[in-house]
Amino acid sequence: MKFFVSNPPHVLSPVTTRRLMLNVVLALVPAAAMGVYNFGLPALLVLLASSAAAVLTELLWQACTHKPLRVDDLSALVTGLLLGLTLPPSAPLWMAAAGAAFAILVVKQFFGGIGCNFMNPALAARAMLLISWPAAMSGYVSPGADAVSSATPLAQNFGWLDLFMGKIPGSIGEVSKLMILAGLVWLLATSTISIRIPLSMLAGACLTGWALGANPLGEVMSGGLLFAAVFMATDYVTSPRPGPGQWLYGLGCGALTILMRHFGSYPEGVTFAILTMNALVPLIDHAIRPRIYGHKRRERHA
Amino acid sequence: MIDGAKVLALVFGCLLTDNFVFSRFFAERSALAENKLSAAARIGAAVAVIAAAAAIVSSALYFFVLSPLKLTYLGTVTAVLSVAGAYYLAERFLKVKELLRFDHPTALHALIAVDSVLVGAALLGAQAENFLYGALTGIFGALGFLLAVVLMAGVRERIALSDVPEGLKGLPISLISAGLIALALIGFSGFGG
Amino acid sequence: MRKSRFWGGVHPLSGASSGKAPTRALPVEQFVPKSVRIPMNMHLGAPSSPIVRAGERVKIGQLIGEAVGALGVNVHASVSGLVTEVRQAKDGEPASVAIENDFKDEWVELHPVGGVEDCDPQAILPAIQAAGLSGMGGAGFPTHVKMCIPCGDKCEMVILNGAECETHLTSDHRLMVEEPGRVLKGLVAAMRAFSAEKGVVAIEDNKPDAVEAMRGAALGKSGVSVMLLATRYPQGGEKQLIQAVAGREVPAGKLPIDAGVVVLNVGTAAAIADAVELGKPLVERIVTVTGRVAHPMNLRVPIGTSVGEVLDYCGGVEPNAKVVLGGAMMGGCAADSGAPVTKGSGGIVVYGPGEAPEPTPCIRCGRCAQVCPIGLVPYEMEGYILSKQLHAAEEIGVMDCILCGCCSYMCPARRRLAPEFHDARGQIQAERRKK
Amino acid sequence: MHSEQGTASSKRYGLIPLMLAALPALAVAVSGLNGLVIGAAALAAMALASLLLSLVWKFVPAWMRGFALVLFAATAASMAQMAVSVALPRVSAALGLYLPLVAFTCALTGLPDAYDVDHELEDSLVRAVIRGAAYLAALTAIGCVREVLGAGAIFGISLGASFQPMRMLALAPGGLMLAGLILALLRAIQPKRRKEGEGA
Repeated sequence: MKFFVSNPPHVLSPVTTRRLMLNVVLALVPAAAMGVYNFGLPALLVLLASSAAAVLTELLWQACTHKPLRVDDLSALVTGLLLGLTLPPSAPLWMAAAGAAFAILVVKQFFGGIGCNFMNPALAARAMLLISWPAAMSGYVSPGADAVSSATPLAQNFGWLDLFMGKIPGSIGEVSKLMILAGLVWLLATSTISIRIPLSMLAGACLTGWALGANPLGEVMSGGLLFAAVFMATDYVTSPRPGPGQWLYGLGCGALTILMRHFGSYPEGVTFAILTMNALVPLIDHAIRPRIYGHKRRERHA
Repeated sequence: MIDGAKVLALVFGCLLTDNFVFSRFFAERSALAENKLSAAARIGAAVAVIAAAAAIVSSALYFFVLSPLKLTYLGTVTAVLSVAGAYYLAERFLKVKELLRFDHPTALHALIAVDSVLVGAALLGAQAENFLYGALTGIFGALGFLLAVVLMAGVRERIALSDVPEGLKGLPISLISAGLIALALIGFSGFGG
Repeated sequence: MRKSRFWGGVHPLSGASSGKAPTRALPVEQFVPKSVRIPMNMHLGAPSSPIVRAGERVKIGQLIGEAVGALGVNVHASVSGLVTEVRQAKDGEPASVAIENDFKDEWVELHPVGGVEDCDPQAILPAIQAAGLSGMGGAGFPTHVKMCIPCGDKCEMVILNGAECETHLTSDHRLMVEEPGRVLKGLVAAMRAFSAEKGVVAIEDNKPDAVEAMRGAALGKSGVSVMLLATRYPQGGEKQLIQAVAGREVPAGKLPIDAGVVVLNVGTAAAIADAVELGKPLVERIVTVTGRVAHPMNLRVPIGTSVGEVLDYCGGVEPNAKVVLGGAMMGGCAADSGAPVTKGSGGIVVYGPGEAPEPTPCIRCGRCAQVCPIGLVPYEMEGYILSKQLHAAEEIGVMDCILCGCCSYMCPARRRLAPEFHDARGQIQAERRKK
Repeated sequence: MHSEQGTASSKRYGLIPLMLAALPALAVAVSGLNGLVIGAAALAAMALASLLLSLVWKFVPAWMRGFALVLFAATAASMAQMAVSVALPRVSAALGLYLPLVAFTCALTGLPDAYDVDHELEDSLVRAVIRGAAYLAALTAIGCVREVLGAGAIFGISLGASFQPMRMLALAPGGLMLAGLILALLRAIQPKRRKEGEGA
């Protein structure tokens, strides 16, 4: 009797790419829900526009280039959702959609699709929107009160409770620190990400803030830093491989964020800081390699 | 005469925001060409040395010879001559020939045709306020160029393993990568004043 | 006692459904086959050359294949009866000797060396060589070669590998529970052969009964201890075991003896005891039959018995089933029911038919690098291999890969990493040989 | 690697190598006018350099030829720059050093190589003008695209306040990305030449 033959291993871990992406989507749900609760319908529409545009762009590209359709891995949805959550609730819908299309097309698919991009698509799209339409990207609305626009959500002081519940002006998903932390807990509990990058990024921001004489905790709690540390910097594709490289990367992200906030001409530096570190990831991976069993460190480098 | 904040702005500008490659588009071809990090660093360093030397020489000629003699309209020709001079000096004393792997008799021609960073740096050196700033621009511009070459080589190593669409392979995707890096570096605008 | 660690590792089928549950408490039964076909290539190194002819009568333990070359191993008849066929190697099929069992259970005359405690230590190694022992953990490294220590090296510690980290398998477990004395005799013999001072029986902490049995047997034996290890695959990999037990690493490209350690499988140890005390060659082994069969069992099976015959005894399998010789992580598939039980097969695990899921693009999540017990970065190695840069893959360590399959198991994109590395290693070795 | 490419690119006369040589132009080709002026300067410099070359080539000793090429290109670029600074001082100031730089690199890349020059002198002027014109058109087009999409205007005339331009296209990142896309497009148009631009 002939038997069925295949390569070992004959068991596989139940965690698939789709499962990981689903974990991220689930982790984003609290922050998104809080954003919609705080800012109302406009916020929901922005989220829908960016998510739908991301998914559609991916679908269209894969169909047009005759590649296997992989929208079901949910990675485009994650990108769209992440982008939407970093936009102000007052952002025009066409802008959210254009950003998502840019993220998927230029930053991700041009490089070969999932796993090939060297820069975080959602963040690159946000940076693109920031420099393309600065006015629309910085019109922050306070929740509840009608259309009190403030230029920078960093400058003001808010009560801790407001900060945690997201009762402050800011981007849809970045305002409620509590919900972001809930997402972090979920990601850690499902071991979707490790604590290395978020922790080192917050540490880098605290240390730099302290060195510059600012209130370290205030630095961490303001703007999009916490959201980016949990959801953006931890993107698998654009962060270094697990190990000491991730600590270095996180510290760099945090430090650069604070430096850009204090010395740069854009009010919030976290976007550009992580993008800059993304560009450095290949070099970090080059410099820091794990030691191979039975080899002395550095032995292999020719 | 020397303003600390201005020098700082110049350093940051040359290294990051006004990078020769990412925002001045001086040296796209060599910066985007090398796949191997080590080779990129080697070639980039050789070109950077020549560029810095050319900028210093050109700046010196401009401020100490052309300006006093009211011959500033010869700036471009002088800059090109400075590059030639810097190249021959570097070739003689630093053995850049081996670094660049040139074996062609018209190496200078080829080098300039490929790397406008050399002429660009030389022109920029002559455009500054005075010799010192010109020289600093040359040096930090060259360092920024080196940084760009190394960054791009790292990114290209990854792209080489990626499934880039056929039409975008090679230079187009490198240019788009450079554009994305330039996007990231915009965050540094405003540094140093 | 310390639960030592190695790098990385995974927990395949962990918890109650570890795959070991159905057979872990089942005593070993003797299996008697109608016929056997004994392959000549059950070990690493050149295949043995058959020295019997068709029509000849053989007894159990009679030499039928002679060792060839430095890494050769003797092969003995596992049943008594008539040799029906001596097949030469062709078309990738190994040379083999088929014997019809006459059920008389006749043994050849055996020549014991003496008790393991008091025999001449110099005589232990020749006895092992004559008995045709090769590693029973799967790799099939000739035991006498492993125990032949080059001048200048000193073996400080003999480790008995009772980790049995592979999924489903319980053969080593049952051996330790049922015959701890025999296992320990093998350890003592090995220690005497090396004049090693320390002997450690290393067992994963999911086998408390085996630990207890081995501790009981080790009572009063000087230099012998039993060590508990964390339950994690590939705890029983030679390199990982040495790291966990002795706290040292085997230098790259070297053998364990270069780290002053020799690792023997518990099954091999039992066979050593038989070879020394009884003069018995290796003719049978314990096999766990489990998975999708009606009656999972632990069987003592003569070498060369066909998988089909064993499976029929256990209740048969559905058509087009997948039959794995060994555990789920590293075991190879049997092509058909004629595949023989070899000296290295500790288990026959049956799966339903089913294609492996289609690989999707790598997302660089780094899970493979996190679980790699060697500290490699599998996704990068695969990237280089797929873009035909074998040299680059070699530079970052593809030759150090132990093919444990942790990376493939973990990969959320379902990439076939370990098979890729297996092929790449083959290509690189072929290239090296050319040079 | 560089030397091969340098000689190779001057042997081929497609638009792609020329476009590569003049990539710096993209840094300032953010408006139709800028593109037009810098393209015209490049055209003039290329024609002038070819003319100079064909006039005096026979009198240049062989060992000086490589150097002479560079010198001719620089001279031509200087003259183009001076002409622009007299005619359009404001645009000239906006273009800064890019004007001489682009004119110089274009002139140099357009010149035939020191070795095969003897066979190609006759038609080098014609070729320089044709290629320069194509280049002028391309830069003007790119400048217009970037001005319309990036600044919401065309040749300085605003397209109305309701149009929200994508400012990135007028900045360096947009320029680089646009350059990449245009290269890919050019390749698609001339599929047979696909391999040529690949070297870089």
